[in-house]
Amino acid sequence: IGEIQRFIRDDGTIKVSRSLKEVGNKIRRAKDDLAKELGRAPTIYEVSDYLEIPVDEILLAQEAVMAPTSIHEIVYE
Amino acid sequence: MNNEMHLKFRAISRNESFARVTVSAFVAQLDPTMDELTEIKTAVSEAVTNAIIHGYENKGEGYVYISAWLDGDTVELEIRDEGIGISNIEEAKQPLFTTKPELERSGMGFTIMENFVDEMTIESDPNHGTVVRLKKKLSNAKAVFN
Amino acid sequence: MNNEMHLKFRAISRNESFARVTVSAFVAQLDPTMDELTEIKTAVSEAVTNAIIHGYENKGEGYVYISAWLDGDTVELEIRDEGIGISNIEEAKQPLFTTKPELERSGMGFTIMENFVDEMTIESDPNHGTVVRLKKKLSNAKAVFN
Ligand SMILES: Nc1ncnc2c1ncn2[C@@H]1O[C@H](COP(=O)(O)OP(=O)(O)O)[C@@H](O)[C@H]1O
Ligand SMILES: Nc1ncnc2c1ncn2[C@@H]1O[C@H](COP(=O)(O)OP(=O)(O)O)[C@@H](O)[C@H]1O
Ligand SMILES: [Mg+2]
Ligand SMILES: [Mg+2]
Repeated sequence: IGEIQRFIRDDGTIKVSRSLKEVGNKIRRAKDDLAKELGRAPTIYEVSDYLEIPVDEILLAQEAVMAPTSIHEIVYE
Repeated sequence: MNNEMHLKFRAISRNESFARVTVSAFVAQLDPTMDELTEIKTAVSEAVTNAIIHGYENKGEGYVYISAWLDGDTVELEIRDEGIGISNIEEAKQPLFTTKPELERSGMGFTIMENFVDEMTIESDPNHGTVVRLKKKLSNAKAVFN
Repeated sequence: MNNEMHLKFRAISRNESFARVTVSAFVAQLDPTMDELTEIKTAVSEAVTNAIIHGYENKGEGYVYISAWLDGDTVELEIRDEGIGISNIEEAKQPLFTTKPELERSGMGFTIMENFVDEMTIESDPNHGTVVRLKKKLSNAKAVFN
């Protein structure tokens, strides 16, 4: 367990919010690249395979870069 | 591939994002395209926002309920609140119709939902709440087993 | 920041990933560090896997229930099943103890959970099911508004 914890602690104190935004930008580029390559819209698993990033992370990252409704939240919270 | 989930969360706007991710994580099991996923998320987001700001009048009280079913290549979603309800559904569905112009609402929520899914039905009981049902067939759906 | 969610889903292993993402998206509201989030996801994953393969004996029937509460900088989680239950909880918690060695289970699930959160309690009623409660205080939690 100690070992698992140490391993996980490697990327230590990075905040999720920041890390996900970076992944979000990679996804945007991967989507464009894959669309050209495949001649159609890539599926989420295709993007995941291409970037070698788990689907879990892709889903969270997509959300992190999706801004539209947040204006509403900032104003009304 | 058949699957089913039910979610209940507090009617506060910070949960809009949570609801979007949860629904997309569930629908991701059918391996949709990124665009299909965005359409579903956007439709759900509009329905959840409506529940919070119209159904519960943004008071921060009450719960929003989402159920989702995967059946073959089809996603069915139900977004429900126990808020004030809608007295005239046909009117509410009109593009640009809004009862909250002061919140800079666009009145386009139901129009967006209708455009992003294959079927939308609304059921509402004034003073008891509203249920929005959305159904969408995915273009290329296949079960992903991992 | 106070928040609350309740989730119910079919006890099939494909929902393990769904459960992880849902819990992550909820806890992400407190802007945890990557390793805090990984610890929480891993603990939840172990509990959900246990519910599916031990509680429901991997029959693909039944539901798993997750509830989560955010209270200040603390996350509380409850993972519940209505499966076969655990007759001897102290024994089940021992590192390496497993009743399913044939599934290549490591017997380390409860040990992992205990190490990754601040508090773990298990309640179980043979033939009625099991509840695992996990509690973790985040180091530097603050509400994120997006
Ligand atoms: N869940 C709900 N509870 C009560 N009223 C609702 C609900 N959803 C929609 N409405 C009503 O329908 C109208 C139109 O909704 P919508 O098309 O999303 O536009 P907007 O949200 O911008 O007003 C709202 O202004 C509101 O009066
Ligand atoms: N939800 C549950 N329902 C019934 N039995 C359980 C449950 N969770 C754990 N157990 C029992 O506790 C034992 C230890 O669990 P765990 O530490 O996760 O190890 P493993 O899952 O590798 O067997 C399991 O082998 C099983 O007998
Ligand atoms: Mg609206
Ligand atoms: Mg286990």
